[in-house]
Amino acid sequence: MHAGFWQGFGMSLSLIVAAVLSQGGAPAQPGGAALLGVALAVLLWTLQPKLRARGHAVPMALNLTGIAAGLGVAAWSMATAQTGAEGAAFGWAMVGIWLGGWMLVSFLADLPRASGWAGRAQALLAPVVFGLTLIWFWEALVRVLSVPRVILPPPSAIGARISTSAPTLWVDFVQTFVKGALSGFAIGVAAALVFALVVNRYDFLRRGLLPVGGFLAALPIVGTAPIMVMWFGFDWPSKAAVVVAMVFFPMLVNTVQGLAAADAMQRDLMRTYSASWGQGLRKLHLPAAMPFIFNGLKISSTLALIGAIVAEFFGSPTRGMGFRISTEVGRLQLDMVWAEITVAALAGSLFYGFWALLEKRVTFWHPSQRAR
Amino acid sequence: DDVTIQLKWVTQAQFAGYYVALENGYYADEGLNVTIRPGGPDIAPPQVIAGGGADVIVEWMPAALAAREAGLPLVNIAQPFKQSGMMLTCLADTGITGPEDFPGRTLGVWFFGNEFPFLSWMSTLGIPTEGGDDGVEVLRQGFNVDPLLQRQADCISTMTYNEFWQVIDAGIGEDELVNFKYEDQGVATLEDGLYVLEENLEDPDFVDRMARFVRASMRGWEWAAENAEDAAMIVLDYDDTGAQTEEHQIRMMGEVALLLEGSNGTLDPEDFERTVQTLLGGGSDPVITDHPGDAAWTHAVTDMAFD
Amino acid sequence: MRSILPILTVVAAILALWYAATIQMNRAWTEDRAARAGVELSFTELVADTMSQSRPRLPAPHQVVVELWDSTVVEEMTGRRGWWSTGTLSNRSLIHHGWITLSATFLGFAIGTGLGFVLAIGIVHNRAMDASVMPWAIASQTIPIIALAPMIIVVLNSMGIAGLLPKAIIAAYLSFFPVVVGMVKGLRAPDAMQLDQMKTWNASGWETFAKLRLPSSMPYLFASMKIGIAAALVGTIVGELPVQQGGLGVRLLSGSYYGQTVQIWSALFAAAILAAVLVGIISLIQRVTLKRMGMAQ
Amino acid sequence: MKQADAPVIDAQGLNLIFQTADGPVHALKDVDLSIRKGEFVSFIGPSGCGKTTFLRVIADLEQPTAGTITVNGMSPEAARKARAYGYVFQAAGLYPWRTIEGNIRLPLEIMGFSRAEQAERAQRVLELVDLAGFGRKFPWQLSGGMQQRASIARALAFDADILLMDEPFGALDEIVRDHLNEQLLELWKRTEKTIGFVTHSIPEAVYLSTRIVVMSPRPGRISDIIDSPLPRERPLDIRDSPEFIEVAHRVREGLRAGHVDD
Amino acid sequence: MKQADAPVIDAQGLNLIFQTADGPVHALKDVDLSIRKGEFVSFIGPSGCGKTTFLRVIADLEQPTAGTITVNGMSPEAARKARAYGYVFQAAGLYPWRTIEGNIRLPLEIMGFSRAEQAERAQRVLELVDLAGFGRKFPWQLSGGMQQRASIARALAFDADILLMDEPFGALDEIVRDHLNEQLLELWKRTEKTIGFVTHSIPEAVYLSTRIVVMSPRPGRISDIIDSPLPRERPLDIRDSPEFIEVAHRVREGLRAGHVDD
Ligand SMILES: Nc1ncnc2c1ncn2[C@@H]1O[C@H](COP(=O)(O)OP(=O)(O)OP(=O)(O)O)[C@@H](O)[C@H]1O
Ligand SMILES: Nc1ncnc2c1ncn2[C@@H]1O[C@H](COP(=O)(O)OP(=O)(O)OP(=O)(O)O)[C@@H](O)[C@H]1O
Ligand SMILES: Cc1ncc(C[n+]2csc(CCO)c2C)c(N)n1
Ligand SMILES: [Mg+2]
Ligand SMILES: [Mg+2]
Repeated sequence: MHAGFWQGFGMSLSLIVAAVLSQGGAPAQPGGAALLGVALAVLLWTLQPKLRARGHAVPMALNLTGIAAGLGVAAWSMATAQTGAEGAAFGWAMVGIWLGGWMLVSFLADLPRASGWAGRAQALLAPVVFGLTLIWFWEALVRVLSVPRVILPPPSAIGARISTSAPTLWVDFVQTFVKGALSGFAIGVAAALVFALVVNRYDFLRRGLLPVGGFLAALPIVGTAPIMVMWFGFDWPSKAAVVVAMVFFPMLVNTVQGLAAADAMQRDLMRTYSASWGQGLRKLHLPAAMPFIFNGLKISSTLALIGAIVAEFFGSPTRGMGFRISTEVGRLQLDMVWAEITVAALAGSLFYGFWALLEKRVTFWHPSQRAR
Repeated sequence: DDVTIQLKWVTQAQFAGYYVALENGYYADEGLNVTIRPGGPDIAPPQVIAGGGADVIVEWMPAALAAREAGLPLVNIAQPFKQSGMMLTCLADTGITGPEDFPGRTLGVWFFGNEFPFLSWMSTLGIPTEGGDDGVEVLRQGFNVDPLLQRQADCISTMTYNEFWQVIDAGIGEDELVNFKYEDQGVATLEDGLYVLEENLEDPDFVDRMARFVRASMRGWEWAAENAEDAAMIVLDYDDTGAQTEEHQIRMMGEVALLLEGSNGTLDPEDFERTVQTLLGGGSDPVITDHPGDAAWTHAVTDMAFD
Repeated sequence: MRSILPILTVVAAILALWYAATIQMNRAWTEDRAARAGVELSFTELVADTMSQSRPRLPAPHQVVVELWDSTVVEEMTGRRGWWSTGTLSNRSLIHHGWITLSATFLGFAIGTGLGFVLAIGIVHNRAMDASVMPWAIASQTIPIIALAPMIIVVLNSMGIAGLLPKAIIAAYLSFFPVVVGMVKGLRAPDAMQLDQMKTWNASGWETFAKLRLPSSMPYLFASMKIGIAAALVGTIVGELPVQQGGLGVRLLSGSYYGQTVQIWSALFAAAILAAVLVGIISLIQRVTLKRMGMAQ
Repeated sequence: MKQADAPVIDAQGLNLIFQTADGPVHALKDVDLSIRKGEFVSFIGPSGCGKTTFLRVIADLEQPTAGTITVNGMSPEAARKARAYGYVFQAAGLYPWRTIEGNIRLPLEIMGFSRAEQAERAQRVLELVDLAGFGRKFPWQLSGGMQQRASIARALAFDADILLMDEPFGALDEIVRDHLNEQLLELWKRTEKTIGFVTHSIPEAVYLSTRIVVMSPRPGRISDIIDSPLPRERPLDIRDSPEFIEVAHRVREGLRAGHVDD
Repeated sequence: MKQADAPVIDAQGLNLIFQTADGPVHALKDVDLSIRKGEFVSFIGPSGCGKTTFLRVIADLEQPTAGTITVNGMSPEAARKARAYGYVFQAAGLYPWRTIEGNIRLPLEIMGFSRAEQAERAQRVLELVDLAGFGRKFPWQLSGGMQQRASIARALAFDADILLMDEPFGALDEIVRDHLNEQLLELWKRTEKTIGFVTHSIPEAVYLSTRIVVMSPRPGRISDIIDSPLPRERPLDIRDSPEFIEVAHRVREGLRAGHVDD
């Protein structure tokens, strides 16, 4: 089966059903005939191998028109009453749009990868389309099912809130991410690295500390957060402390594992040169540990922000992302809550992405980086 | 008939009336099958009722009115608590003797919709809450009284029936504390009322159900006020967390009984008006911007219940 | 024996540090109270007091151990609502709460692992999913679920879903991710040669999956399940905070609510022990399975 | 079409170009070769000359970009689906989670043989490669040479007429290798299979083959095809015979001519 | 002690027993061997006979459980600290995060050579192994053969008197191998290094060595030591000479005698 076959097939069928149903509504859907045409074209294309042009332009264009047609039906059914045929038409249009989005993603995934920056942008395209489909679904469902805004606001309201409350969001971001998460991350990571070196140097320590460390790492941090607030006060230091506690062990375990990653032959080589401990570390063990260290950094980068936010639930000054989230839930300003969550997810993903990119540069030599 | 009530906080004597009514069969007498949902940190009762998770909720009036402004039309149908139990409790050795000493201090405040009384008070006093020399530094107080014990705050919010006693239990004498009751400061707002969604009140069956519910609940409250110890034991039996202690709950019941005095469950429109005025009062950033009008409460339920 | 000595040494060192810290962190309170009472404390009195406070900043290790013992065995044997007198577990005992947490953890872990498994299969077999899902899976882990937990619970409650399931869903949310990552790696572990081999036998996609990809992914599966179950435990505890219907999360919170530091610490340790036991169970299953499969060399 | 001496494998003007990040790699260029039933053809040539690629094209693991190839008169794809060949990869590639016998049964399971038949065939090929009694062991419990024999047994189990072997003995020491060479010859004589065999070792190629295909790299071409004058019956010390040395010499010359130092 | 023809490597009654989970493995048993300066000694024997272990004992990577061994008259440890030898492992073992040149500089950095000296030496050995121009590439960008040559260059860069090589050419094809064999001989003649060389290939051992040590396994013993009558000057086609074939035959016999089929 070629890319997008089933999705295209399904999309055209659902659109046809939607088109037919939309003709039954009180004010009949004006573009019904056009819609039917588009759906039939997609169907023909999927079923008729001869019509499948070699390139991607034709199917892509059909695909996009199909999605647009689906959006049209959905918008129309949303605008008119949600009864009988319109409701069903809406449902089928949703299915059509979902399949259309999926079809688009499979096209994009199948496209030959360009090189350099264009390729990197291209790699983002598929997830973006996927995300847009999800967001559209969210918007449409919240509206159609008239979900109360105090339970789940539509993405459009969240977007509006982000633009109107940017200054507050920024203040919270600085408080939680820059002060709490980043400082905690830096301290925790640095401490873990130093500790790992010590542990690695003394086998006795390694055998004793790693199991105990594993046990301590299992302490759920939600429990440590109130303790940290008690110890380090309300402002960001206690958040940083929670973050330190959260990132320390993943980082330590990964680094220790990484420092043991050099294989026997690579170590023996160092021995034949009668290299000192420091030389071995700098020239062999650290570089060999890099893939593991970055693994730890990536895990820690998502934990850091979460930790800082959670810690704010247990006491905070009157700013910060966690403070805002919990306060605004109480005030039923759910759009603000989701605005903060959006910022958090964005910041977290970018922070993660930063380490992933750096990893690519530093461990360019590792097979997992060379594979793609 | 089924009724689900969402409490504002965890199972404790603050809500004894409902548990007593359930345990003693008052609800059953009214032909009601009542489910009590305890609350907890970060459970917003208005959200629960909006999602259809409850028929009626226990909520503070400031939060309920704020929810109204946020587009969730809550209506007060009954008001068992006549008085406010809220205080600001300060350590005496900080030298605070009156509200005029607040500027420059650090105060602990509950948020999550519970900050409105405090903010109103401060704006009545004209004290900014953004810190600075002439303002107060506000801490988002967590679940407990540690900020005071650890001297991270000069004053913290307490309830007469709960946190205050925790401070005492921690070994600080009453003479070492200075308390500012919101009642005494003239900024009291109504606490622990029963609220339902406006649209439901159009349904006579619902009103009838609520009337029976309120009647039974008030029976429960009366019994609880008279039998504090037994009521506390009933609460303990319903506590799934196993965290509450006998001593604490009995004491809490005693204090709560004081707040009930003067109310048969019917909302006094004057109390409502006072609360609204407090919330509207002063400052650049009032809690509610418009007078909610009389749509925010109704006597329909209590009238039916107590006739 | 050889492996136990270093552990004991480290534990002893930690205990010593802990006791020292106990004195240091709790002395302010002791001295403060002594000053207010106007008495002069000797050093031994000071030390003794720092280790026996009822709401210490840092409880001494033995206080935690005693509390663990009291809130398990003692509570069940002598408590008013204990197992000995009522035949059911006491709601004040960590056994009762640990069990509540454990069952939600298991359920959430099962859901999360199942979901992670299905997603991983999709990602490995479908290019469209491969290209689009992974970044969102990563993003999903950067949103603070802990902040969302109360809302999720409220929403699920309003849909009539209460009890174990809401907590389990939060647990699943946290535990599916490690499983996806590990399983994608594992299902892609067969090298090109092994896949070609399957092709030379004209094996179907299903056979390739069942006879090659799945078995090769086993070591990865177990490694990620260990992370996943620990995450599920954290998720359950987080989910328990707002629900207040028992569980270790509630013990943590009520300990915190009433300033019972000793109770917080004992609940924390109970959770850590639970996590260690759960991970241990998976290790055991791993060892048995891999041995059966002949992969434990 | 499928008469007695019709070629089993027939490649005409075969070309294969890999598109890589560094530009196209011409792995096979104008390869013409036809192999008749019962032949033992070795492919020898410097690293990267396309030996593996050619074997993979026969096995339908790689698609030629130009030219035609038939296997048993069919397209490689049809031949693969008809399970016309067994393929032995360079590394043994046994599944560590299956016993030796389990590994040998694997293709049989996939091809839907009955359980009894599986057991019977597994037993037979295990004996064939001198591994009777090792069926219950796991691969890592066996030496490299034994693993390689198991992998050959696996390819033999379903009794395809064609056997494609890509440097099967590359990793073994000389003595073990000699031994396996003898056994392979023995098997080939008995079963009259058609064998395509890739190797780096000149003596091995000469010792085993009826025909030796010498290839040269970049682009991968056939630079020489040498028919062996050696009889089918080949004791190990045939390798000291003048004919042997003569053929080996010719192969070496051919190799050297085509060799471009990488 | 350290006079001209005192042995460079001298092992007496060497024993090495590995304690493993399955019980002790007697990897070396009563090994007596002394190697004089400028000798080229090959070690050949079936897999697992202890060739690698013996080389590792010389290099102080393994401690004998009994017997004595001296290197340059010192203990192996002292010799290692004095950087008396270069060691080439069976796999190239280049560090993937360093360029080829960076890999070659590695021992020089550790031994404290100046930057200029490092560059100069790296250049020289790169030319020696025909890799000039590839210094800036990363290991994975090179073929296996080129990597192996780089690893040899690395061992040569600091110009130790002793060169220990563990199957350095095992993974290469015959032509490349021939070529490297010639170059190694060339280097040895020029620099008069003492070389210990492990191989699986009889022709290679015979072609390269002044002495061939044949080992037999379990417990690993020296079963034969063959002095080569071949001259130091050895064109490739010396391999067709009767002396060569005679020595090769003797080695093969020695091997076969000691070989236990695994
Ligand atoms: N999948 C592929 N993509 C791109 N290039 C390839 C691919 N497979 C092989 N090549 C290239 O095609 C050429 C021929 O490769 P092939 O593996 O057939 O060589 P070979 O003769 O088997 O070599 P060796 O003796 O090293 O196994 C080489 O240059 C190789 O780099
Ligand atoms: N570190 C070790 N621990 C236990 N046993 C070992 C160890 N190293 C080697 N042996 C065993 O010692 C014996 C000799 O091993 P060695 O590596 O020296 O053999 P070899 O002659 O180099 O073999 P090959 O040709 O396969 O490289 C083998 O039986 C091997 O299994
Ligand atoms: C996190 C958090 N802290 C305090 C309160 C406030 N609160 C609500 S009811 C009540 C009375 C019981 O003491 C109190 C103190 C809250 N809702 N959430
Ligand atoms: Mg090949
Ligand atoms: Mg070896």
